[in-house]
Amino acid sequence: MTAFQTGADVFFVLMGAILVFAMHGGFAFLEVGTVQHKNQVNALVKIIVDFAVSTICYFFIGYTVAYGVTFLSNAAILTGQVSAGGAPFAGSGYDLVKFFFLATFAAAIPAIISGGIAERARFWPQVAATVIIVALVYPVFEGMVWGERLGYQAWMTDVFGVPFHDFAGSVVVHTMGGWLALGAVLILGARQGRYNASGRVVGIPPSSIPWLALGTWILCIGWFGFNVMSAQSLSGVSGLVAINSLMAMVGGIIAALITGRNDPGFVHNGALAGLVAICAGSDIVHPIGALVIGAVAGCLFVMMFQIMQNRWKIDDVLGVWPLHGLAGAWGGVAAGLFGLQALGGLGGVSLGAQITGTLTGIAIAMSAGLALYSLLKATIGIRFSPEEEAQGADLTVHKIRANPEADIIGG
Amino acid sequence: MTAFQTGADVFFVLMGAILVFAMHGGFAFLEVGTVQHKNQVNALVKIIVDFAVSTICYFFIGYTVAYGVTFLSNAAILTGQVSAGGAPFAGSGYDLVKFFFLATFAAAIPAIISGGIAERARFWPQVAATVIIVALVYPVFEGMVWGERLGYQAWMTDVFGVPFHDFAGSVVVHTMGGWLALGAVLILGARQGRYNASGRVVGIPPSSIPWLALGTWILCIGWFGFNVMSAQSLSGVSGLVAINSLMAMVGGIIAALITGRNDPGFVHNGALAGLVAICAGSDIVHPIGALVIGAVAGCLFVMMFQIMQNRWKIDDVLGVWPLHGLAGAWGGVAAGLFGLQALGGLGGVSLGAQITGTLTGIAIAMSAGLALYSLLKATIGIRFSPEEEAQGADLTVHKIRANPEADIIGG
Amino acid sequence: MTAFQTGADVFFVLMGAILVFAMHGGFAFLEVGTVQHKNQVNALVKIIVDFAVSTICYFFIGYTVAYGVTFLSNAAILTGQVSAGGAPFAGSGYDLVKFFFLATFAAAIPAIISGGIAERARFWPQVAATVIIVALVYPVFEGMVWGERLGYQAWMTDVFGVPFHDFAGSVVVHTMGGWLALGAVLILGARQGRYNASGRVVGIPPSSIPWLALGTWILCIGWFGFNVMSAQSLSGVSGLVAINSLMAMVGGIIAALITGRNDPGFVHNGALAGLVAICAGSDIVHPIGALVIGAVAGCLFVMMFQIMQNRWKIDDVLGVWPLHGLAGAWGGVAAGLFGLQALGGLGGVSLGAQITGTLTGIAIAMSAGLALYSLLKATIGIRFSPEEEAQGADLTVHKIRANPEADIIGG
Amino acid sequence: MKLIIAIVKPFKLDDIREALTSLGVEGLTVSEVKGYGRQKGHTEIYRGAEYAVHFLPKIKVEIGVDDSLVDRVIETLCTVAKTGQIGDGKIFVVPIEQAVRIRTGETDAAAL
Amino acid sequence: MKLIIAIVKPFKLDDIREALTSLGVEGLTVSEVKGYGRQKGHTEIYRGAEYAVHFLPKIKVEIGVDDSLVDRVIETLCTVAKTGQIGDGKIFVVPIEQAVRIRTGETDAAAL
Amino acid sequence: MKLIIAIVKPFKLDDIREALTSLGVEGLTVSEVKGYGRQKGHTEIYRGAEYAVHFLPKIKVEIGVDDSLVDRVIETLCTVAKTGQIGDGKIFVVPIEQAVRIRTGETDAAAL
Ligand SMILES: Nc1ncnc2c1ncn2[C@@H]1O[C@H](COP(=O)(O)OP(=O)(O)O)[C@@H](O)[C@H]1O
Ligand SMILES: Nc1ncnc2c1ncn2[C@@H]1O[C@H](COP(=O)(O)OP(=O)(O)O)[C@@H](O)[C@H]1O
Ligand SMILES: Nc1ncnc2c1ncn2[C@@H]1O[C@H](COP(=O)(O)OP(=O)(O)O)[C@@H](O)[C@H]1O
Repeated sequence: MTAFQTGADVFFVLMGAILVFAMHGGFAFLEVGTVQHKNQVNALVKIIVDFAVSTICYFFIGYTVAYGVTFLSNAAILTGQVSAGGAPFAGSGYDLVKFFFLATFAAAIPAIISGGIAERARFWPQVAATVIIVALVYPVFEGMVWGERLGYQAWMTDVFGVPFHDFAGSVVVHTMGGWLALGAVLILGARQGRYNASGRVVGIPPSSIPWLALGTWILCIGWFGFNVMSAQSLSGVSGLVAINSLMAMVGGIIAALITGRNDPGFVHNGALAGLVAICAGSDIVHPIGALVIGAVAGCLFVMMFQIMQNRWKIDDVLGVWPLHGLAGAWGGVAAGLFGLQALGGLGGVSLGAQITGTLTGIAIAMSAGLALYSLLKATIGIRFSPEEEAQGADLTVHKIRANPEADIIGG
Repeated sequence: MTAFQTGADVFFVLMGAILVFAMHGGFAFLEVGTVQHKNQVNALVKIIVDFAVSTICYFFIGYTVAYGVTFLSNAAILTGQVSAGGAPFAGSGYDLVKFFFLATFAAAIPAIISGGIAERARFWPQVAATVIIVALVYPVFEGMVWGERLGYQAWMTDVFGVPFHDFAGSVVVHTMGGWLALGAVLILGARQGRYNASGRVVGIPPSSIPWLALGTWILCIGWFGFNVMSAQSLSGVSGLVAINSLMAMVGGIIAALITGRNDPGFVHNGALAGLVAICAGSDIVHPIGALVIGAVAGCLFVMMFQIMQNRWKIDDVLGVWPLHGLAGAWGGVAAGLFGLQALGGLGGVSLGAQITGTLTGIAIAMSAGLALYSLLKATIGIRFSPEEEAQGADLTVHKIRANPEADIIGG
Repeated sequence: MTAFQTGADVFFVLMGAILVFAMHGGFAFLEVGTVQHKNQVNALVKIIVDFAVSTICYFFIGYTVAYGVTFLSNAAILTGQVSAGGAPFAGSGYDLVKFFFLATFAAAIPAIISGGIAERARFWPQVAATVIIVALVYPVFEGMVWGERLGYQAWMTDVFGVPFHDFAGSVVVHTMGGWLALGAVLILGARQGRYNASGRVVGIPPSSIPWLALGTWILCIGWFGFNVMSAQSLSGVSGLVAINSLMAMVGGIIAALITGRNDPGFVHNGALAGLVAICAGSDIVHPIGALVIGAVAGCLFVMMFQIMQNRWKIDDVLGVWPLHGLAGAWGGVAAGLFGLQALGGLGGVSLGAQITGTLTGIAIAMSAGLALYSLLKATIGIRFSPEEEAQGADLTVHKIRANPEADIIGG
Repeated sequence: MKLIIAIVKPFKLDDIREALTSLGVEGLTVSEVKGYGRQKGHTEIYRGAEYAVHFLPKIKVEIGVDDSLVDRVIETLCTVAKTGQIGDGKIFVVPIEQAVRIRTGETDAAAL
Repeated sequence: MKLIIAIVKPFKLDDIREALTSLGVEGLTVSEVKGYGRQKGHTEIYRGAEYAVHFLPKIKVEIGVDDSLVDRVIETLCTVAKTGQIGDGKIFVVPIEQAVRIRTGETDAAAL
Repeated sequence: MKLIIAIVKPFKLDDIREALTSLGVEGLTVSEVKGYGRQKGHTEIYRGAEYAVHFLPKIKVEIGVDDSLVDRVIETLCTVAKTGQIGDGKIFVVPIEQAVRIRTGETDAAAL
């Protein structure tokens, strides 16, 4: 390949990485708008710090766990100018931008969890959890599905004839993130005053719909990079992925609008649910299939968020378990259905493999989540004291609130 | 063409589609900041839902009306892997990403209208209007100009020697949207209290300049995709389109700053007016021509918005008629002037054709707007009751306001 | 080169230009969030107008000063369709999009200064300063380093064996902007009430952490275009630039988090400090070198901002001197260190050249800043009257405040 | 002197200010308050969780007036602030023992 | 009639409203205020510059009541608004000379 | 006991708090209010439509004090809050019949 062609691939993957990096800003503002005013600063700092910590852990450990590649050679080798035998790097630093792209995926895991545990989790213990999750937990499963690790896909192919298909991470990223978050949320417990003496849910109103809508828009925009650039090369790119992401997103919006009775939270989350669900099969299903997948994801979110919140009394602040955990799992399975040629898809997929792969993801995430947060709880503690929680994470952790000028009267 | 080359075109058009999709977020926040606080949630929901509804209507009907293409074949055919004879699809799913790109244009029509009718139009009737406009009205004119439909361009070429030139939609998108909106605004009437007993305009102050500025920035950023990616292939791309968009935008800013006397609303709208006006001729005019086109558009907006608001007493909340309707029409005509070689342009354009094409767009849009909204008014009704309007669209339609936490005292 | 290949380069540079253009929105919102509420509108208008004025000055004068190219030929020549002998333009309007890219760099200079002089500088005098800086001051140094002007790089090569290396502008853009701003801030003096009678700093609290965080996110996202697209062609693109930008950014975040004790302002500025510092050597240092460069920049910012504010009593509102001026200078020097092959870099760089080049930039910027603002102060005046400053720039200059609806009681 | 405290519907404020001014009232102080009374609030709902908004936005107008004006101010308020709908609000009259204009040190009637 | 002005901790408002309602109080007006007293504020810090937040958020509840209810209202407030921690707030009782319901023109006890 | 209600310019608040504290006042309650008086508002303009901002931001300070302190508090307020420019504000003194500290149940002077 010419320098021009590798250069073009670098450009392609770079734009994907930038778009998914932008999504982290989206996570930040979605959380800013959904939490109470006294926790807005903490939401912002958590997300940007999680991103930084994740990148470092993934660079030094996680990426090696998933793909067996290390970056401890000099820059000439890393950019493919000089070959170092063993692990040859492509020209134009293609492998480095691919790392950037995949690092933004890895960092999505703590960003997802952050939204579930908001408003009462301590700051540094969550940083510790991020280290372990991004250096080890996530890369193990990532390596199994995308990195030819542990013979997982070979076994899948033996059993089902085809490997487990997760094009852009409905399961590898979202299901993983959502079920890890569920573990964390369960161990952490509900926010103070979330359920009253008689066990009824008490609405803790979000601080700002415009901010959470902004977060959603940024996430939706970046998501097209998340999905389409998962092809990782221009020869492999497919417009089908783009249109399917679009159709699933709008399916999620409409379904959530109707089942959620015009609720702005549901409408915006519905778009995200559709996008979570389409990742896995976006390269193989028909656009109308994508529309259905998204619509089901939207309904699923609206229904299950309410059941979780009102009936099961699980206090998942942003609803990341139904959003990423459930819509992701649905997406993993749906790829095995709507990907079939009989349903207009491109085929090459097995429902059995999809169900098995999805369940594997859930099992790893749920058990890792429960174990890790139990351990942290038992050792360093993961929750604010009641006074700290009442005062808000902003003053407690950051000594400043979101609108400092307004805190001062007569200023 | 190789897979690499089609892949690169897919990538190119995809980035355009993502950028124009992002503009819809821009529409949302421009409206959020301009309306009163009690209507912010509704602005957000309207825009995202309009986008979803538009995509679905355009996918199943509108695109077929405009270009005669349907997507009711299986995925293998759609991505060009298998040929189905009649309507061959290009490789790498190029046609699918092109649909995405053009769908974001189609969805701009209801987004434009939304800003004009804000704060008093009912929600579901407007959804119905969106269906009709995006499935039928817009695609008919789009097909005439861009889709070789109805022999319109052939007739133009017969009469004027060249077809009507609208590179990126000053007329097809913006004029169309702006004049449809004018019809809607006229039928709907002014907001309560907008004009007092003696007929003088009463300032209804915007809720937030930062939010409307954010909307403007997002629109400006995305607009470079709107214009440059209208080339639809890398072999056709032109840096001239980029620099012209830039020059028209800055021309609009400076002109609106001066004629608008530092008013932040005018300055930000001036940027948009410049961009609206340059769409049509961005591929053929000289950068200095673009600067002039943008500056004229900026002045035009400042002047006509005030005349419309204060003298004609038309209550177009965001000013979408002067912004899209007038600046768009000016852009359609200006392409026939500044595109001439005598003025440093690339030529191949006729002033007569430009005027005729622009007037056609205005005529279709204005009559369709008046007819459609009259019909809706006469049948299902399009306006909130006075109590609903006073209470605000947020509580009326969505049962929640933009800053719920702040609504609760002592929380 | 084929039209396809030039087209791809146009696309590549265009995406860079769009990303850096977006950064100007980032500058705007960073300032909106950091200033007091009564100056938010002015922050927004200043940035967008500075961008417009810069573009025009750079188009007609600055670009010619830096590179000897003028755009006063017709469009056919500018797009390379027709050759005009002397100064041949490339096909597909490549040179025009390159202008767009570099104009967004030039416009960053006034955007940087704007943050330092906020809340008390008059509007039109600052526009005048922008004209002079972007038409003359910046392009002279830009031309010396990047445009083969004045024999500067030839002299460098003579003395040090290699030219001064500033890949993406740590020195050319950021050091220049930061030290120009220092001159302006010194001449302008501190905001009223910033230091009390006993000389102690009085905290003037920022209006909104979410808005300043949004500004930071936009800046970070766009920065990948600032750095990677500085290659200006697909054959020259390098994934190393992308990963190094990433590593420097996260290094800055973590360092500022720790040395800044969880302060949200420091954490977000830390990301920017890392990015400022990596520009110069992003194409030659090792990712671990980039991490260190970013971390040092983050610490440097936290430390020096406080010393400047509390000890030296310099009232640089956003901290643009430590951010751009110091982190930029550090980046210029660091490229000469971490770029060495001994430290895993690609080599071809000299510490002596880097120090000399950086000091040249500082000297030009500091003296130009002091001279220009002294002149403006002595002639037209650069500062609001005490009453205007107390009332706020929004009412003074724009006759409207940031949340007009909220200004009206009982509305 | 009396301090007349009126709790009224927000959109009535401008009319009240004008009416009182033409009565000779030279100043007044207003604040945004929330009221609870016979007029009930509403329930908002977000993602399936309800919360009651018990308090409604009202404006509190405080007017220091000379005894001679009290009746006319009350009368005017009753006319101008009245919609006849529940929630129109209340007027309370409280005695003022001293009044001072800070700028001049003037006291009592001269201070108003 | 008296105007009972209570400065209380914000999170007590709902309990107060309910307790007073069950006592027969039919309306009240509240506002967000900031208090200074024995309970001290805190210092915030941003990028190395400190600023003192001297005032704490409190809620002011104003209740116009008939003389007969005054004692019971005070008692109830003292019970419900009390946490025992510094900063619980104060109650001031001020005489009302006239009360009017704007909607009906009713006065005094009937106006409350 | 008296309730001293002062309407002042916002930027004077810190000086007032300090001056009153050094006088022995142990607590006060403030709120953001809007004032109308001799000092006039301004007109804002947005995209060619004007709207009048009639009310100016002021701070209301409420201080419950023992009778013995009243004169000194007023004097201090007049000194500290005065700029000599129009709009400096007013002081109103209203009688307090009872005062209670919620935390302890202490009443009257002990409650302040
Ligand atoms: N006893 C009271 N004390 C203080 N404020 C009251 C009292 N009763 C009513 N209010 C105030 O007056 C407003 C209107 O009272 P409401 O009972 O709803 O209607 P109406 O005044 O028409 O009888 C309330 O929202 C509240 O702010
Ligand atoms: N003399 C006073 N006048 C007016 N308000 C007061 C006075 N003293 C206290 N307050 C209000 O009561 C609140 C609580 O008072 P504080 O002295 O902190 O605690 P406590 O009431 O428990 O003694 C203060 O924040 C202030 O709002
Ligand atoms: N009669 C009044 N009743 C209540 N508040 C008043 C009255 N007159 C003035 N005020 C308040 O005092 C403030 C200052 O009054 P103003 O007439 O502008 O200036 P000055 O106090 O210098 O005469 C007003 O903004 C208003 O809040």
